[in-house]
Amino acid sequence: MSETHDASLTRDQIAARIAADIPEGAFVNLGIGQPTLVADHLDLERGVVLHTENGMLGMGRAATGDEIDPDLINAGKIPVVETPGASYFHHADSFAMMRGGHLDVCVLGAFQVSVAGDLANWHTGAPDAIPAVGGAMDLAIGAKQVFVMMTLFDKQGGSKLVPELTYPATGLGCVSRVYTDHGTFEVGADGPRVVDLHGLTADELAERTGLAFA
Amino acid sequence: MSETHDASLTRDQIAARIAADIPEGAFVNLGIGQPTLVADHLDLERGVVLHTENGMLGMGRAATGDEIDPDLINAGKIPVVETPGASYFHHADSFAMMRGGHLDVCVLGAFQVSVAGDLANWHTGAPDAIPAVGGAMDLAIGAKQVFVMMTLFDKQGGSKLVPELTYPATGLGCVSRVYTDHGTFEVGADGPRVVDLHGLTADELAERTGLAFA
Amino acid sequence: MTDVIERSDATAAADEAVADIPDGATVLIGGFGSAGQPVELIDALRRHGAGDLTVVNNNAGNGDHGLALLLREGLVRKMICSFPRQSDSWHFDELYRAGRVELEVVPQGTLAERMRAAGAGIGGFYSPTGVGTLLAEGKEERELDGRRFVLERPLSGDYALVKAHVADRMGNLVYRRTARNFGPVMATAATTTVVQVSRVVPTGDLDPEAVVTPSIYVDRVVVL
Amino acid sequence: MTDVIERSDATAAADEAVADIPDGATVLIGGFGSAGQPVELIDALRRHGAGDLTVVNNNAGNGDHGLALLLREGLVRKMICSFPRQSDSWHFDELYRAGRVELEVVPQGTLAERMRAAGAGIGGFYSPTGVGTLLAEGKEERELDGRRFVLERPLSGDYALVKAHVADRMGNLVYRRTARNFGPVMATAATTTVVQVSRVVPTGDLDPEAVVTPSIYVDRVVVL
Repeated sequence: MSETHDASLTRDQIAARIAADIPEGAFVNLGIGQPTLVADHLDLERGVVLHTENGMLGMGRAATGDEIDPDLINAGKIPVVETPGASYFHHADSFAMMRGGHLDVCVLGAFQVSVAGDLANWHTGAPDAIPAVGGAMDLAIGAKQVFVMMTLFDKQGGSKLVPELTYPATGLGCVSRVYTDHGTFEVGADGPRVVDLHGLTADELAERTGLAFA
Repeated sequence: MSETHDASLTRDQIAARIAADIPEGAFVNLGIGQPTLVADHLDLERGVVLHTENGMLGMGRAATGDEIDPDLINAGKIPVVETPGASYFHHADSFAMMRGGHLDVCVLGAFQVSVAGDLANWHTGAPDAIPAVGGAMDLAIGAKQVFVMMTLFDKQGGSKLVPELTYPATGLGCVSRVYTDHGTFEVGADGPRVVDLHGLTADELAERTGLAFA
Repeated sequence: MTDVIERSDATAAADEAVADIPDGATVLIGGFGSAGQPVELIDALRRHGAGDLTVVNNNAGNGDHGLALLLREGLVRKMICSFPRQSDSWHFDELYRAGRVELEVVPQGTLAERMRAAGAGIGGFYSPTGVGTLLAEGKEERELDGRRFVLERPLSGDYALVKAHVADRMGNLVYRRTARNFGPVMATAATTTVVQVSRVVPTGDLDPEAVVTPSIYVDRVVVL
Repeated sequence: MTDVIERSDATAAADEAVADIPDGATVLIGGFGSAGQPVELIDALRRHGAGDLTVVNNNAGNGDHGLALLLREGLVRKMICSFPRQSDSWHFDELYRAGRVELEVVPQGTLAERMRAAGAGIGGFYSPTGVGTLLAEGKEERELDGRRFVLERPLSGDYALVKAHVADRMGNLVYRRTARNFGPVMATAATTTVVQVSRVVPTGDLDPEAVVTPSIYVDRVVVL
């Protein structure tokens, strides 16, 4: 069922891959950091509307030069612009929108995702780390679909797609798809399924992750 | 401690009596029906701000002639006008304001008030009555002070200030003062206390209500 | 994404806006008295004829129009409202006394907050309203920090019928004065929100600071 | 009623606005990063010198200004926030590692909703956020309609320090863009709400449909 491509994907290619799966007219939250790259590949003219947790629908691209307004920032505290049809609301209303399941898609980074769709992206579990969660737990459980964008392997070569989380959880059973440099995977109740592979054969995938894919 | 006056008060005099106890700058809800008469005796220039449960602060007097706008009504569904500094909000925000204890004073009518401050004003208990509560229970428990405006006696001459409610409760221990044609009474944990009497001596009061006043 | 339904025939537009409401649906209907009541959508729902409905509205119909006629036609199985009994609620009164309509009376603020909870993904909340009264019977009661509360549950709808003032083409809404009332809350609490407006303006014409209902909550806009 | 504090000396005005905040107070401070952060009021609070404070803010100070300096001065006993750790939160980090400040980490939406609950008279609410995580430890968990929730409790303040854009003389407020963030919620959740604005306009000059924080929630306005 899966396609295999020769080369692994760059970060930008993963972002484009995700953007291609976001339907016309969707309401989307891109969290902070890497997933915000997805915005560069979305045609906002096509009607995709970006939400930012700090109280805005209709967020546009990063602001430059005279456009920069310290009162208009995204969740990563980077100045952005407003698109036509935007609206502002306070934090309780913004998170009601998230928690209430009104966003169609949310894209998050991750330390680990389990085959059941559990997400770890807020805490490494290191005993001396200062815990900081922000809006990650609200986003994890709130959107209709949660996409994760990450590399498949960590710097030591270990798989970040795991049978069970070893890092502290952000949310349980909440991730639907994982987009990585080496492939796209569905996770959840039916176990992991390969959607596509890049620069890795199915056998290599099974060996390096230690997982059985459908 | 109490003053005694010769004549009982008219409905309009009770309204004026209540208005005199509402401090400058207070945020006030006058419910529906009789208590709305209090508005005629409030100097809105003095900074008293009226709240109406259907989503407005800064409600003014009843609208007349060309002022009538079907989109601008009070809780009794009567057209009203807007005062400078008014604001509109939706129902959840309006009742959050009430339930959250932000209103200084609320004035309600009553079938009965108990000496402990329990209020009955929504249901006669008649088995064939169609129950209808509206915002009464929210108002009863929400304001910093709940004033009741009523006649002291019902049409059969029975006291509406009672040792214990016999009608279904609207709220428990919520009333602080009861303003009637025959006098003003404090109720609550310390039992009933006479503030003033009108057209009734203390002895007559005790006899006709069957209550012991402080 | 929001569909904007525009037709020269307003009746046909209203009919199209409610055409997929099935029998047995829970329909949240905005309005406090006649302010904010989406009368034309209610009339369309009546013509459509879906029955066995659960209707949530502050009242239970007034006079001989709108919700009152929906009730008279026997399309409503259950009313959830705060204040059914009014001087002109004769159609509801008659059905209720004949045992032909169910009634759930909810304090007005609890009604609004239960829908807000549904829209906000809250599983339940503890309210001080109604404690110790008939309307708390059968509800879990709990003392928290020395005060008594009852547990209230979210109330969601399959459809919301809402009247706003102006929409833009994306579905952002502003309301007019006290006609705002339940509309913004109901829009968040329904799977499909249908809004009648006086006017649709180009996207970008509404002040982003003054939008009351963001487009994400609006599925259909119809100019009536 | 709202006091409007106007002085030719803005520093003196800010000082006056926070002069009665006592040691041990819980202070809700608006802002998300620097957007909406009432820096001048925070600086006044630091000069005022009240200590042993519990501070609620989304973050735990950035760089060498505002909340970061309040922390550095040792005036904060406890921070309640969603995201303390940032690239420039060095003052907090140092105090925290030295055990000189307590930390309660709350998911951002739960932080906002707990303050909303305090302002709305809600005794507690069941949230799906954080279920099965470290941040749900010690909280009551409950299944409702087949989904797991944790019980969250209201979070109120003795004072709120908020930055808005424009106030009228009665204390009605509008905000600017994403600087709105926590301000409107905190204003409802504090006993005394102190607001810094860029401008005060005559009562009646704000559009009643566009007021975000009604005057009932505002105790003091200071133009800074």
